[in-house]
Amino acid sequence: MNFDLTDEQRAFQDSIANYLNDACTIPAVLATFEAQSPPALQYWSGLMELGVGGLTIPEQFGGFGLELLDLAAVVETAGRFVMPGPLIEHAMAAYAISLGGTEAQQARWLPDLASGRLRATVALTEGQEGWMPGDWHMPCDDTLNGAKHYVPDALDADLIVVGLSGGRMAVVERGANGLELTALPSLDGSRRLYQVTFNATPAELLPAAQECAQRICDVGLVLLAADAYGGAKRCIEMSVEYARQRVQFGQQIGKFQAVKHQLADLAVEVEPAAGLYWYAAHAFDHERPDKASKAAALAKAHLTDVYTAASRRMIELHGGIGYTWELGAHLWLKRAVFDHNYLGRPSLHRARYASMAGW
Amino acid sequence: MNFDLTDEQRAFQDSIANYLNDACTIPAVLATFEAQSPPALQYWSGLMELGVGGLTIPEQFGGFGLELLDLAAVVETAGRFVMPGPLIEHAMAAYAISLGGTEAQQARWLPDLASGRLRATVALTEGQEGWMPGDWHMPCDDTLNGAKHYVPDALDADLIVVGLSGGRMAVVERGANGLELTALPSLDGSRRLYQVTFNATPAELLPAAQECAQRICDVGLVLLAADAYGGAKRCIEMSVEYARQRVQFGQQIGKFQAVKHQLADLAVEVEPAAGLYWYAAHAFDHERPDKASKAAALAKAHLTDVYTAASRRMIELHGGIGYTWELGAHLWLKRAVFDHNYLGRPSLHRARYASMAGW
Amino acid sequence: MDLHFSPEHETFRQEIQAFLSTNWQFEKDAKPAPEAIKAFRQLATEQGYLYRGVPKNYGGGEQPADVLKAQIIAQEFRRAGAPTEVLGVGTQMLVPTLLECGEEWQRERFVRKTIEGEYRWCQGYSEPNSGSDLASLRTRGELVGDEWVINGQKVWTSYARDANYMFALVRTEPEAPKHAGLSYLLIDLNQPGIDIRPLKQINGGTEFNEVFLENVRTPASWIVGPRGGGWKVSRSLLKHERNMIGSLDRSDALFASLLGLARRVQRDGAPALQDSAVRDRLAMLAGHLEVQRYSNYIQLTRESRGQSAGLLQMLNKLSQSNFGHLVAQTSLDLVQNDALLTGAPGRKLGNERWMNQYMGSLASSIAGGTSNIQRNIIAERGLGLPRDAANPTGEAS
Amino acid sequence: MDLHFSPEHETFRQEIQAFLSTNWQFEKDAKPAPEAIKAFRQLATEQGYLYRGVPKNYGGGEQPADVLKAQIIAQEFRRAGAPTEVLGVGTQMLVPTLLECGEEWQRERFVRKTIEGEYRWCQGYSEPNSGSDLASLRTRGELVGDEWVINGQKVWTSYARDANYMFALVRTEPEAPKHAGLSYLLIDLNQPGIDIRPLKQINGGTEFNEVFLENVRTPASWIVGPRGGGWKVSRSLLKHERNMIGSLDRSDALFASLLGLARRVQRDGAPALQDSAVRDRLAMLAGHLEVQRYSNYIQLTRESRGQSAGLLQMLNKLSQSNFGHLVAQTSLDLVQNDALLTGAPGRKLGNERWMNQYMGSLASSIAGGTSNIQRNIIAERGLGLPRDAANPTGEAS
Repeated sequence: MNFDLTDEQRAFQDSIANYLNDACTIPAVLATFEAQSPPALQYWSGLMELGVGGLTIPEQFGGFGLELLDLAAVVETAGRFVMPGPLIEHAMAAYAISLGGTEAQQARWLPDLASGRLRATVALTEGQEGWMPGDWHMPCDDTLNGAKHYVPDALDADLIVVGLSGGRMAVVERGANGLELTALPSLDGSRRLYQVTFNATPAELLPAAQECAQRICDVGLVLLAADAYGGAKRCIEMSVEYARQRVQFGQQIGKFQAVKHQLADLAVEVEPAAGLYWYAAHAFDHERPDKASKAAALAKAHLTDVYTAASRRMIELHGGIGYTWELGAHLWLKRAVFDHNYLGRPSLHRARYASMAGW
Repeated sequence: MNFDLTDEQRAFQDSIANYLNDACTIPAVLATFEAQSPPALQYWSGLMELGVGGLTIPEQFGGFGLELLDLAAVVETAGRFVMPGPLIEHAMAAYAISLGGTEAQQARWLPDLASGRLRATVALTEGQEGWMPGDWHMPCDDTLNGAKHYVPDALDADLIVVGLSGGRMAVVERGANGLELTALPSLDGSRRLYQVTFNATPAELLPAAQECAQRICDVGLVLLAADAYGGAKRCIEMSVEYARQRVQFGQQIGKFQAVKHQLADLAVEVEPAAGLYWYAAHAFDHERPDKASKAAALAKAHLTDVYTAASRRMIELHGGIGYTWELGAHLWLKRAVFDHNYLGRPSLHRARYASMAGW
Repeated sequence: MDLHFSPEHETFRQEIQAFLSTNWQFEKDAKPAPEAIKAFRQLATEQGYLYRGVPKNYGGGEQPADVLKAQIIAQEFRRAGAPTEVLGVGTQMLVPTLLECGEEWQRERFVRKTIEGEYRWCQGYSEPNSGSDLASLRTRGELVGDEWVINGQKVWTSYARDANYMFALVRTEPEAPKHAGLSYLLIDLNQPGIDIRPLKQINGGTEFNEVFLENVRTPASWIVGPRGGGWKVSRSLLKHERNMIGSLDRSDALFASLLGLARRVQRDGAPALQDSAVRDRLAMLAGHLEVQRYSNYIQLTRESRGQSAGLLQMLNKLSQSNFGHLVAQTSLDLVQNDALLTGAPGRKLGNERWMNQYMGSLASSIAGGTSNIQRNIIAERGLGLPRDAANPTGEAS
Repeated sequence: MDLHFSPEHETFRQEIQAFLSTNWQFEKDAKPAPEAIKAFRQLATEQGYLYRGVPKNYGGGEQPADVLKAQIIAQEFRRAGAPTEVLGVGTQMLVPTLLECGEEWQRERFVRKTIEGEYRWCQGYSEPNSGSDLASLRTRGELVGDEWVINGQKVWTSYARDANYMFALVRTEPEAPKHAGLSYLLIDLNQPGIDIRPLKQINGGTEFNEVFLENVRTPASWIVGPRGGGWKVSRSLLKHERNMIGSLDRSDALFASLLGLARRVQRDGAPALQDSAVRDRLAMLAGHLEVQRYSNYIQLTRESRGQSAGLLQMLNKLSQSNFGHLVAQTSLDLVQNDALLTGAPGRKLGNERWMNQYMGSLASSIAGGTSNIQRNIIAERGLGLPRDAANPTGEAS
């Protein structure tokens, strides 16, 4: 029985945190909301230098060949800092190529995805909901035609992994013929969304992806859950910090029992819940895929619900200042909303869980 | 615009409260839980002397010919005192005869129901749920055969109004042939439940009841809502009272901000909600039946949910003593559970509301 | 119990309708000239339909208080799309305060021009270190000759950039105890030393501002109430701040939109509204909405009889905030992918408009007394739980 | 990360299984004679499977601490239906306290007989006016000659009627400050002056009692720790009170039953479990259950390495209570008509058994430190929010 992050995983989290602590400050993230061009790049190189890009990519293709849990622990840390950029989607795309590509495709793309020289994202839903493989309807022909919505950081992506009918997946490269990107006004300005239109666009099918399409989605669900856990935990820390400093009515507001209890109630929701994403990540590598899917659905549903509650409570607790743009508390709220509804709302995944549980 | 109880209604509530304040103390209600024989009688005569039995019975049959709201206001007060006995079911039965009976049947039974000389109850469900007219399946033959469950205070009843297939209703008199009562162990010992078996039991059909069966159920829903409001309001008062008296850690526990906020949160749920049952009662007499049914369903669902929450909070707030039998806080909890599930759980009535609202 | 209006009030409604059909003939979407609006307001005021609580000699409609007539006027004016009273803290807060606590010359000088919209006010109460705890305000005013010289910083000042005047709580008696040291001053914003900076909100809006005051001057006589009496003067406003009808209208509209959303959005190949979990949730919200409606009716009834609505009144704001939070939670589940978006200039707003409500519902539990302060007030003043110096109610203890 | 047990531990499991199959051959429903149980316990203790924290010379199993082995033992003994350690405050609270704070002669005198079940203890802490606030206890003990003479009243004393001894907090130093005036005394209940009255609970049960003490006597030496040191001695128990494994088992069983209920009960002509609102609700509960499970695993992992589980440990009780409340709410919706019933002697218990959980879930947020006290502890000791004398944590401040 050993259910905890390893010392190595924690040390790696610390080194990521050290980097982000300097590079990914609140003003820096706020600036990405206002920037004209996509904001991901500035953190990208730093993280890639630390080796994040290749964590779960097989060693023969330049990665570290580690497990999803190793990556999820990093995403937790990135979530603490509401780090901009398509870390999660990049990982999903890399898994799609690792699990679904030919050896030639793997050799062609994975080393550059590992080093971060190439950036990737995923294009899944075509309108309302429709995130899971069974919902993809874009025809799988020699070239692609149609549109995908809510594609994160597409402008910045060298590769876009596209979900196709029957749960197939194909890779489209930057600048491909007939590929058109339209920026969408994104609530979470640190994860910019695009509508991606394909017009007789050349694409390369990942031949084995059909069998593992759900697993690639599960990667996304687990990593969103990890991001949510990191973010929610940080919301508590920032709230505690503020409650210790802010004085009203002659005392720190953290002395008021109402504030204490609101934070205790939050702690009881957030703090023990790390294991949900740990287990889901662990199960991805060590359990039957159906069991892993079930755990991923539950982790995503539960933790992203917790995150929205935590970020709302944090803003309320800050009072008027919490409602200001400058303070940046809203960064966590907006990320929480992203994590909550990207790849499907929690109630959808609870319904999936119920079915997978055989209810 | 006049949306409030009248001075007369309030004065009548006060006189009921005065009576119950002496007669219906916590020890007295506790005693009904432990009594071998049914407990209703002791409050019955007092309430009948005050005229409660005839409030909504037409004047030509010895009643006051008032509206459902007048009765509901009384039931609110009875709910404050967790008054034992089948007040609500007696009213439903009287409405069934008023609205569904022939003139001869009305003349035969209503005057005695008004004076309280006769006591009545209703037998509706035949097993799980099944409270509403569409769910009644007992065949409507010359004599009745079958069983009804969860019939309140049946042992004490001179008349039992029975729901039959097609939403028909019939009256069975005390001691009728083949009528058999089996006491059920009732959670709310002040509202004793029976299984009632009919074996070729003579019954008298109420010929016009079929058209108004839902209205008779609506009477029950509105009165349960009123009982719940009265009970919930009393839970707050008792909690406030206790919080002002109980000293821990050198101060009244009502000084602790956590206790204050728990009670404020309860007040915001309970206090403004009276209008739900007022309007539903008012609509019964002044609006189209479908509109009244909708209001009754919502009032029952909302207020009985509020009541369970309030009674649970009250017990928690009292600490260990709240969990003792002697204190009697559980009387409100158990009544809240009765109000919550008798005639159907809130989620059932919310689903009915949604359908009636045309959603 | 009667949910209808009396014959007298129905006659009044017809009178209003006749007035409106004669005097306000613009289409719903028309944009009448400012002069037309001003002239209409003046006429409606002379008829006693607007500014009913303001005496004629200060330019008001001067009518006996009648909450039901007020409601009828609000309903009919809204239905006709006619201009109502100028909104804002000037008409809603300053004017009642001047009528109650001001000197005659102050009323003559400020009331008419405020209700006609010439003087536009902002409120200078909150400061960076005094959010809930107004008694700790630090902006100082010193009487130098016949002028107050004011230095300090105000914050959360709504619409300050549109205002030309401010009413403010200023510490003029630094030696006095916390509440007793504040005075209620009127300040002309059109002078050097005033620096107004917009505060960007989490939803991108900028209704709020910081106002920096550096050696700002105002005449010695522009004080409402006595020196050191500002706290009490500012509290006299509380009873004028409510607008229940408006808030119920907003809840009704919010719920209707949410229902529309649930009809539009698909879930498992059918409208989400057919899903039993969604139906249950919406019916639960309908319960809360009807509670607000009837509580509102009860309050109207009691106030129209000159009775106090007591505890119910104290619960309105928290009820309203709670409802907003429940709606926010529900809408996030319903809007699905559009929750990832926000409004953008020039783009047609779809379901992502709900994200404004999602964020705005947070503001409602912060602004105008946080929910925690509301709970203290309800518990102590409403339920009679023992007061505690450590449980602030935003009130002098 | 490895959710399996190490080879060493799996070997240990096989050893236990072999021991059990040899030494406990009763069927699940058999009712073995008390002597057989006693003999089995003795054997299991000698093998080091029971009372592992108690030295051999006091009759214990004396083994190095290993939470994983402890869990394996608990699992296998439960699976075989074999007797585990005697439950109750004697073995779970008094014995560890004596081992930590008692004198040698006290350990020799009391430990063996307690773990063998001959001495059955009850706990005398709470009093009518001291529920959460133990420091205000009033039961007095006076040293008269070589005996303590004790007068007062204890309450919420579980199973006092089955006990022959009590350990109690008694005020022996009336002049000392609140916490410093209490001593930890051992009392023989078999003497005049002891009056035990059952307290009936809201669910009809009577596990709790009031214990009245009138000139009750106990030897001067039956004090654990120094005079006035009783508070500290009683707190030393806290670390022994936990039994996470048991609580997770209970949550698992509770959820499985609830799921069974949802399968059995019909809603709209189909099992309630097919209703989307019910599915959503149960999946939400499943989330909470899995959170408890993994939090438990994390704590086991850290403790097995000698690390502290920190904040997580403080959250267990509140998590557990919250889960119980959510289950109660859900079950009330599911049991439908049977919620109107309660268990009755001689009647087969159906779905109305859920009403016991419905009521019992309230007890869990009261007993052993109310949820409000838990929140204070979490906020102050767990999150590091500033302490406040007015925010009690059940701890000396």
